[in-house]
Amino acid sequence: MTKAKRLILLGGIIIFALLIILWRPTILIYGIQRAGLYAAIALPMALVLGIVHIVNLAHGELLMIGAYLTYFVCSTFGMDPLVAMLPVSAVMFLLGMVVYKVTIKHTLKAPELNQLILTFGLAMVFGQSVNLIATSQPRTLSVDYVSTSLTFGKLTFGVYDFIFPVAALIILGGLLFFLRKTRVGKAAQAVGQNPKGAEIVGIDVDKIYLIIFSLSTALVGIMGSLYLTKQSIFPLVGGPYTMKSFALVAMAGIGNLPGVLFASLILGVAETFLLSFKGYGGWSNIVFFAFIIIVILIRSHRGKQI
Amino acid sequence: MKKLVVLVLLLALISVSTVSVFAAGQGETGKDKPIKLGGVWPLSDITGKQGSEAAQQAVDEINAAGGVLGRPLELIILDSEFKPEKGAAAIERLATVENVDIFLGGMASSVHLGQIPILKKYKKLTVWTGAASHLAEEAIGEDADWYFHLHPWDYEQGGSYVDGWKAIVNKYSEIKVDKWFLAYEEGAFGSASFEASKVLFSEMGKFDGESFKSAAAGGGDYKAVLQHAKESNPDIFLWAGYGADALPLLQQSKAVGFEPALYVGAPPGWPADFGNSPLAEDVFLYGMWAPSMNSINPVSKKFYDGFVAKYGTKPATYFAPLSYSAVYLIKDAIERAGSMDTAALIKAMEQSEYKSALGETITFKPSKIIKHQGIEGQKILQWQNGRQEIIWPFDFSTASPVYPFPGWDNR
Amino acid sequence: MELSECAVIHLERWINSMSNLEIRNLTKRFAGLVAVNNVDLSFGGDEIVGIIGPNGAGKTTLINLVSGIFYPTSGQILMDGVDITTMPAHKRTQLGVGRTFQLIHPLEDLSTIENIMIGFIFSQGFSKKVAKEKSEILCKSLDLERWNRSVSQLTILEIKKMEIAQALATNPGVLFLDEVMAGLNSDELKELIGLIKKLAKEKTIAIGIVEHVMGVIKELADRVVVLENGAILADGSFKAVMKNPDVIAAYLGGGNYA
Amino acid sequence: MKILTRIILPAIVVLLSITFPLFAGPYQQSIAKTIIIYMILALSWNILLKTGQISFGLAGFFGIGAYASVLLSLRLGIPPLLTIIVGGIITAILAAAMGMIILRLRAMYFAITTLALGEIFRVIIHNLPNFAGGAHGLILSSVIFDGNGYFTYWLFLAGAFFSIGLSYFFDKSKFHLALTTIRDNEITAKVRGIDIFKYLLIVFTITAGMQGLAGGLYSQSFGFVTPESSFSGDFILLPIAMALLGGIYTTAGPVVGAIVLGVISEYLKLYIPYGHLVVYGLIIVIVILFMPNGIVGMCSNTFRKVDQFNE
Repeated sequence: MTKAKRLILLGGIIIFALLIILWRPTILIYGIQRAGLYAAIALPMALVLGIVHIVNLAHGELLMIGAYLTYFVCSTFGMDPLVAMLPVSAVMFLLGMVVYKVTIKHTLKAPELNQLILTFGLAMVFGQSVNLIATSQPRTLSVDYVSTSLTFGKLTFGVYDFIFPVAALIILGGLLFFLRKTRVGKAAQAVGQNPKGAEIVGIDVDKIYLIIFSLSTALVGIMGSLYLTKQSIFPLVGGPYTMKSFALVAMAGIGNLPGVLFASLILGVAETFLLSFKGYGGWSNIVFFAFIIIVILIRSHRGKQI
Repeated sequence: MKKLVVLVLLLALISVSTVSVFAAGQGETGKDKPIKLGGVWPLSDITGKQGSEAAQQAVDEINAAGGVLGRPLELIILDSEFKPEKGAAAIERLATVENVDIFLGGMASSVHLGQIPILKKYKKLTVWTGAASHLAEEAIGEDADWYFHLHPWDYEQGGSYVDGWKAIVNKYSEIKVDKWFLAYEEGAFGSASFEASKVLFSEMGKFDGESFKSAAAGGGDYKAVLQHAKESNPDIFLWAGYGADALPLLQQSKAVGFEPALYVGAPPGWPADFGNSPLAEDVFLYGMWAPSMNSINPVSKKFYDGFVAKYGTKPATYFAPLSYSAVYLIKDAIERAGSMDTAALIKAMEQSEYKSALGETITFKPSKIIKHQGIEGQKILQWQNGRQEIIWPFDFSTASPVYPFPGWDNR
Repeated sequence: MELSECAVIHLERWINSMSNLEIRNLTKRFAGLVAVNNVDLSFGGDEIVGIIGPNGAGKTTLINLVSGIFYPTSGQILMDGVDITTMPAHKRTQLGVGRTFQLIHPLEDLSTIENIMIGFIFSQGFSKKVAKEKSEILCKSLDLERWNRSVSQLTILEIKKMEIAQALATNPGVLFLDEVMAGLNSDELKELIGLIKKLAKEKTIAIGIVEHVMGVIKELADRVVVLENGAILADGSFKAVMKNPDVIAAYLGGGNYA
Repeated sequence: MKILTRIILPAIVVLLSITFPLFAGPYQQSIAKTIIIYMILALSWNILLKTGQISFGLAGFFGIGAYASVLLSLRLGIPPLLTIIVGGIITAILAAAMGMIILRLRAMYFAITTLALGEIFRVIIHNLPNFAGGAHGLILSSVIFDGNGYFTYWLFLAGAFFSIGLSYFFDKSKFHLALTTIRDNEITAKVRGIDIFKYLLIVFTITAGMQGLAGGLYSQSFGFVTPESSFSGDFILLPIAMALLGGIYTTAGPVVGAIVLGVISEYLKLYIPYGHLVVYGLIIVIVILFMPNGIVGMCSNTFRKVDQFNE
């Protein structure tokens, strides 16, 4: 996308946003909160897809595991989930290492499909194992601060959910810094662009893959903790987020992390926009996927004539 | 060469899968030959898990007491995996491989829809604890006299709510239910409750509603719906969703400052230790059973203690006592019939009068289409001090309602 | 078996083929840079044209434009008088535009013979059976005897031959060979040069050959076209072109030629 | 040898599968039917994969076929057998229309787009309460052949043979060369005269038709459709797993994969009622790790080695 176009698009969006604020401010508020959740969960997948080049169908299940770990830590030690987040992310990092070393590592040579179905199998194992241990009964941490709200005149809205856009921004910022400023990060990018080349210039590709996959697992784990504060969890809670994230990453384009944020914002606001019309909620599910198709088609059209 | 291998493999597999027919299903014969019950549940789900466990518990109790007609009961449990084709295959297996005499179990209407054609094929005595969809009733049809349905149909549940609230309003004059708002999950379960309620509740006052995406389906953001609910400012706010929606709904209601005088939830089950949340206090709910029933109903107590003793966990869904009751219904019927002849069994079942763990004394009456409908409605309960107390029907009531729903800040 | 013999067998469709390719002020711009700049070029019959120039001179881009991998920004391409400028690649092939690729990429999942058959089947519409026969004959004519082996077992020379055969199987009137000689040792080079000569004369195919190895151009080309920065710098006999001061400058400037 | 593998063994298999109901009970038949449904999906997906395109649209087309067939018999009273076929055709036509637009996409962009389209179909059906039964779905007054096990089984078997035949055709005809060339290198395909878009469109349409057909078989034999079960995600990844575990790019692969996984899943749950899905997942993981080329791939490899040894 050229700079000019980008500016035009941005301007259009800002105007649209202003109009909405005037008409129904909640759309923008809730839209941004929703987008934050989407983006924060999708970013780690984008990272893995962009550098390790695998579509991790167990992404949502990792989210779920992170959430359950947090739940058990909190319910046994009476810890606050936002604190428990740290030990959990450490454990998730290790889990990521194990998963990579034991399974994914060995399918990287094989065609991408094997990795797809491998992670599908892993998703099944994770989900069903947790189901055996914890049953399908939803688990809930009731944390009082999640319903803190602000009131402007007639308008009252929850503020806690802004933790998701904040988290998304932190994760994005952190990742960009990591990829652009640190040695490992630069190496990782090199690997992402051209594994063979990276190998030739002496980068330990396998190690990079290990780090990146574990890192993204840890990040998903953190999101699991955050998710738990807002939602009840059950063994299949992650599933939908795998597909949502995959869709968002596809919409943004592989390897385009900021794009994920942008895509989430569009979808989040679009959904809440439709939801704000009473009785059209049912159709908001279409918005998500219709947008993705349109964006992908437009991009492919631009990228035509190889 | 390649082909050869493949084909050999193919042959091997087919033969393996067929051998099993003759392998399985040859039980012992004679007088102590067990009476076989076949149960199908989605075992990966808490409802199916505890439902099947409760049924097993009942079977064990009965066998410990000497069985039925001097014969022990045997329960064969199969997983439906929430898939119609799997549920159907399970029935086929129970009927032909395990040669069971009676079918029971059940949960999830779509699975049941897949099973009904098979059930119709065998016409064995069938006692079903799940599947509330009116489509299932249509699919069963009026002339299936071998089919006994315990769980109330979706429209019956709606009806029972109307009766319940009418009764409550009559008894407690301060309670007001003129303006309704129903938030329902967009799936079959929620939509059914909405359509059923719409008709019935409109006679009681202004009725409004909107769907949301349940957390169970990847949703969990109810702010839009709650916003609309707040704007329409109802006397009574109901939501029909799943357990996973329970607490987030309350939290987001608080966040958007939505404080209806009556806050009613109708999920099939509640999240673990939901009662501990301060927000849960004084939330009304629909259900068939709650542990509080133990204090007024010995059967319930027996079931509850037995279950906890046997499995080390508390029953968390009414599907457990429901399945438990189903087994006892069958046992009584067999004893009265005095034989395993289906016609006699059906006759005996029709005369059932079983004091169930759910409170009701279960008898079978015709519903809209089918001849044998057991329970005709759900109960209205309220979370009080972390316990589900039964408010209505009054003859089971364990507490009187707390009204109005206290504001979010004074909790 | 002599080439001349089998030529008769599998060239029956080629008898009247004296194809002629005409490129009229063809230009291709990629975001900013001009890869091919207003090129006029026309050749045909059994002529062998050497296309040379420093790296990035636009040789391969030119071939991509003619064979329909890219569409030009402006200009015209005529094959036997038919305007193929905006025609999809597969149609051009059926009209007799053939090419090989600078980087060899055989179809790994197909056998050697199948690699060649696709040309006969999808460009000329032969049945699988006929295509197989024709391919075998073609292989023989190119001394590519091990056509039943899987591609992975072939030598570089064999793969090169296979790709040429694949192109020939599409029955080209004009055939572009993009650096076919790369990576061959001198003997293999000789063999392939001989082969290409034969092809041009006996099958009357106009061949445009892109090459860095000047020796090859000297050997083969009836005519040489020099490209620089996408534009034609010189066009004439090898000797004439090599004397051309611009060309020398370009090469000294452009540096590398093997 | 040739005669044995080419004629006798296949003949035996065909004979066995036709006479299957005579020596196998209704339970085995119903498993066989389920296996066949997944087999058709796996085969169709594998055919498209030969072009290198990974489709996640199986559930979408399956659902459309299912709904089309049910709606045809409910609204127009067309006999079930016919609705299954017409349903398949309708699905194919729809797919062709979509293909015109989306077959320009490649790799994961194509995959996610097909997935999204499937979802969109589901939501649309979901929001058409009057025409398509909305969230509840629709039921038929009776199932095909009034539930006669034999005929239903043979109908499914016919579907299986039809799909295997198609897949075999795509393996043996010149399509095999076209599709493989497209998969290996689209540019080569172009310059060797292959109309890539045409072949993609043909294959996409036909395979979608097969998926619609499977949907029709399913809905007519169980007598109902619901958005959740007819568009279930199970119809996307399980068939893919089956094709992969059997061995992709072959006809035998998906067939074997479907049978193996189908039978395994049934047996597991008899022995591990409360945890069989964990083991099922583990099996998938392990097979992928240790048989990257699938069962058929592995067998043929070992035998190729043996042959070379004998040479």
